[in-house]
Amino acid sequence: MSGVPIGIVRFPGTNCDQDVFDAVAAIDGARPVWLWHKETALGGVRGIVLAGGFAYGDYLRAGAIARFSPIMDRVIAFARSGGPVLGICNGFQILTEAGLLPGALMRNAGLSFVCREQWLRVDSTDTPFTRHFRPRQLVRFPVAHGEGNYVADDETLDRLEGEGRVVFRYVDEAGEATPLANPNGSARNIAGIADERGNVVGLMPHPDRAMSLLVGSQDGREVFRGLLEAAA
Amino acid sequence: MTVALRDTPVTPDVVAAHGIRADEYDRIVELLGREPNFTELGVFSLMWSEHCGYKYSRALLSEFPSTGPQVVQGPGENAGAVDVGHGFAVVFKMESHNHPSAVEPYQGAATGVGGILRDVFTMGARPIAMLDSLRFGALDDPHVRYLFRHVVRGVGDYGNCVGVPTVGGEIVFDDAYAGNPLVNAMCLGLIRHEDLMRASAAGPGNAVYVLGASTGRDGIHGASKLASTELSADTVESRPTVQIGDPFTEKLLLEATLELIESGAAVGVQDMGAAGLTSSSSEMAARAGTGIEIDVALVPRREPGMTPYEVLLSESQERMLVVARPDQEPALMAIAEKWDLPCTRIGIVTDDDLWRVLEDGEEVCRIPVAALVDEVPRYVREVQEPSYLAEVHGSMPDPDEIARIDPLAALEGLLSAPTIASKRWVWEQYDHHVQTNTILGPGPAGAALLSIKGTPGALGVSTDGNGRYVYCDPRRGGALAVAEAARNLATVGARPLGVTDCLNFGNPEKDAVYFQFAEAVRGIAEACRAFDAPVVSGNVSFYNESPKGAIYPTPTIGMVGLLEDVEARPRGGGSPGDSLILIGRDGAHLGAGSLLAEVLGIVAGRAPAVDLDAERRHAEIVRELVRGGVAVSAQDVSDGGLAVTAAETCFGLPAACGIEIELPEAEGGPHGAMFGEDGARYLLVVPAERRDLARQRLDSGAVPWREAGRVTSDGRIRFRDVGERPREELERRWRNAISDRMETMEDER
Amino acid sequence: MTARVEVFVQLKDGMLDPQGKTLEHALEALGYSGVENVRVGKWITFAVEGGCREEIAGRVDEMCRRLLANTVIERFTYKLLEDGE
Amino acid sequence: MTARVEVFVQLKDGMLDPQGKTLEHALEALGYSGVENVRVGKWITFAVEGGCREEIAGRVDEMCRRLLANTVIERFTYKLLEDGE
Ligand SMILES: Nc1ncnc2c1ncn2[C@@H]1O[C@H](COP(=O)(O)OP(=O)(O)O)[C@@H](O)[C@H]1O
Ligand SMILES: [Mg+2]
Repeated sequence: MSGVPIGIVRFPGTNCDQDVFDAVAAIDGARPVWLWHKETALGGVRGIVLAGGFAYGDYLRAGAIARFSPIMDRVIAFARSGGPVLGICNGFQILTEAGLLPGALMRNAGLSFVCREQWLRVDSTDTPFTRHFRPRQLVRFPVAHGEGNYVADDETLDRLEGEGRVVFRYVDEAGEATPLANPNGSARNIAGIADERGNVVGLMPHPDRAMSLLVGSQDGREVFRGLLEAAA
Repeated sequence: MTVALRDTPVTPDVVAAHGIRADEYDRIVELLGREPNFTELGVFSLMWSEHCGYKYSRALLSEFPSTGPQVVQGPGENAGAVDVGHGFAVVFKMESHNHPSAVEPYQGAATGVGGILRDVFTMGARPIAMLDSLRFGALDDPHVRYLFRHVVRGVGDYGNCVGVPTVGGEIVFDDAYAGNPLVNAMCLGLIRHEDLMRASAAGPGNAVYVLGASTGRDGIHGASKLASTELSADTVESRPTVQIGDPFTEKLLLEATLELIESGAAVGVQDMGAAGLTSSSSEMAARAGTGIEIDVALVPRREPGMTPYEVLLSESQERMLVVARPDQEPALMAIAEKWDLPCTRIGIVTDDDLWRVLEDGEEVCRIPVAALVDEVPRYVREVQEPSYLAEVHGSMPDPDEIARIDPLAALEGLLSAPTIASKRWVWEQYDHHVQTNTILGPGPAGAALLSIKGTPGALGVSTDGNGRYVYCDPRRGGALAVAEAARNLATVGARPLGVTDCLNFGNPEKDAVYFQFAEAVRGIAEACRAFDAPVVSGNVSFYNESPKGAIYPTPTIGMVGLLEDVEARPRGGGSPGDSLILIGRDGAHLGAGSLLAEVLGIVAGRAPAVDLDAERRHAEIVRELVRGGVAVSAQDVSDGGLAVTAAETCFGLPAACGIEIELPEAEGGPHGAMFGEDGARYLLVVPAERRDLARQRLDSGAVPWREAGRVTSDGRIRFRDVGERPREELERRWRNAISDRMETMEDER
Repeated sequence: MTARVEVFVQLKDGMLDPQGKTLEHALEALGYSGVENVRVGKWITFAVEGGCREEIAGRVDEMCRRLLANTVIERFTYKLLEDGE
Repeated sequence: MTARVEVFVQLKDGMLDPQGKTLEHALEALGYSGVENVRVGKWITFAVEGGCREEIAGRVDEMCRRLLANTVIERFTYKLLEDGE
């Protein structure tokens, strides 16, 4: 099989691995490759996705244990060298635990798991994953998580906003970031953020579940198309 | 204490305390050719219990149709399977976890989900969906809210963590379940035909392994009726009967099991459910016609000092029994290690037809496999129709009393009754998208619709059952549960393929309960035949009683159907000017229905009559209209009749839309037409431009129908000549009925 | 008086503690050997006002039984500290 | 030596604790007035073997920083008890 190899990390308990695999496979020119958490080499992949799910059952804290899997040292080095890394849901939690993204994801403010269709506003198109969107475009990705309440101190939040690193925000149908549109209590309705260079992005909603009109939205395709281009 | 337990003499008191009748004991002695020891007695009491042995139900269950060209695996294995074309089969089963959930709702529900998942992936199928069918007392009771909140959380947390979407289900709140909630979970898995694995311990000389979690003292009372007095007080005290679920380990077990089946690293796999090691090992041997020998000392334990009795009877979760040839062992061990799961050799398959248990090489049990599995006593009882039925049938309220009910106030009441109201508060806590197959999840339709990746088709699936109907009319009620499931499938364009069931009843030793059971089974069997939907798996849960009495007899039906081409799915939507077409006759039947129960607070009359021929024909035409895109959506008419169905249809339309419904003239008022729950009926949304097409098709189909109304643009729900309400207001009641109660009222354990 | 209360809740002995078990493996994988019998429980702290020490203790005990611990599967202990202690 | 370790993890002061808030309301609804500032944290216990007290303390401290607490949002304390203490 040819195509640009995109690595999908499988931790014990990851459960959106196949969804991400299918999403990557759906993009012409991309080739999904499994990366088992016990591996210590990346096997030449050009981009990496940390998929959603419940690595180690989310026991203790979401992402806390997975962050120490052997492969994570390589992922961290890859990210620091500028390689594109996308963390979706549990993957976002792992990226914050690993210190690749600032802040933390706490238990949802409503204390319940929440699964719903969600409108998002693309607040930064300066990342490889969002460059195909228009600034402030509304997209629909489902959310499904119990610990997605993004927190950081005010200084960090101000910096993220000032540097244009808030990538996605939870909004209503009209594009307004209202409290009602916020599914989990995240600070400033933040749904996804980028690191300083923009090559590492984490978000709670699932672009991998928005790949076909059969399931209600195909807005997620652009995210994976961007990933492929950055990896190529 | 250990020794004392094992050497406890088997006296008549001890036998009785194990729930074994004197004649049954005599039969055991005959089968063994000697008296059983204490451990063996415990094993018999489990295997011959209703839970494992189906001693009261088996004979009746044989009335279910269970064959058909589509059946790939009928009853008898961990789950049934039907063909869905293109080389794939869908494996499915439903199971109850009622009593554990009453004691500890979170863990009870969670481990219920865990158990049914294992039943499916044991067959080699990857679980692709869950549904949950729940019954609770009235939500105004703080303890009921506690149970409800934690059951929902338990179902959600377990399925969410394992990564299987919960795509549908049902919930009823009724005082009949106050002391005994029902928690039934259904799981579906997908498999290629050639990968189907059967749970048999074939090949004498092959080794037997435990894969997964270690064994503790969990749930030792679970499957049997052990009376605690016969065990010393401190053993009972220190013995936790609550099982704790570990969905993370389940996920590892799922992946490891599928991998070892796919790679051919095992001969047979069986999950350890009720009665743990005992039933899994004896059933695997029985299916293969072999014997089996196990040394309990080799079973990894979580706790020190466990007796053979405890190891054999433990219901610790997340464990599998695996049989493998010597040449498969390295591959098996490699897979276990990859997934960080312990895998331990504990015994061997033999050719002597004996179930032998050793402890450190010393024999503890020696029982012919057949005695445990095939010789379970079977009881068929002759019972009379219980007298309460005539009483219920004769106590319909006066027509005047019904005529005095304000129909729109009644509609408001029905829409805000938790049983009828939106279940969003529940299913938002369930991941219903993971695996990206969910075309229609919970909410929009009566059935879920899931794509079958690798084929052009989609699966429709629904769970249904109305205990009040069964209570008032056991036979009709049983048939109606099947009919409603088939209707729900028809609304998404799917044709029934097969059925699983969970039969929740009271104590079958009581005449009335046995009568209800036997009649409901007959009703189900008749309806399944009519729909060509064989029963391929199921579960019986008896003894659902509390000090307040027995629950409503509540069979729940899980039905799976096929939509061959996913492009023919209903697209939803609708706009002003569209027609609302009622298929079936106008309603009149209020007996045993929601208007009486929710508005007047009474249970009276007969359940609606069942016309299976009409059900079949109407379902067929609805499927055709949906698949052809003539109707953009369809709702079956069930709880609360046409009025509730119309309102729910309206809530599915774009925000500004309203509806107008015309009702036939009727003497006693519009109540029958609005709230009647007569069967074989649907309300379809047909775009204006396809109205003539629909008319042509319906007229040639010899099906009663009428244009019952239309979609409007004024945002109101109007019943011509009766009255109207703003849609917004009714929708708010319907949407918030459950969440308001759960968010503003406190629970109490 | 006003007391600071600390409540400790843990699964009963013999009950499987999946979090504890998983954490134990994780600690070992991180190179911390010799760690055993990890249990993950809850630590609930609050301030409570009114009544004497015995009264407060009685109330806290009841609160634990009714709400803070699930006594079907969990056991609890608690500690009272007088303010300023 | 062998030590019994108790680790206490709580959200930092100033971080909103929704679980604590919910418990506080529930306690009040159950009739327990005067309860304030409820915080829900974790209580992790285990046994650990090897080295002297200082070594063990150092190791536990490191375990907390690396894994048991997320110091972006949580603070921790711990206690060592020598076996038999
Ligand atoms: N316990 C539950 N879990 C998941 N979904 C549920 C549950 N209860 C109800 N639902 C969903 O809510 C919707 C409405 O349910 P219900 O009123 O029972 O449907 P119907 O009357 O058409 O059978 C359905 O899509 C159903 O699957
Ligand atoms: Mg309904």
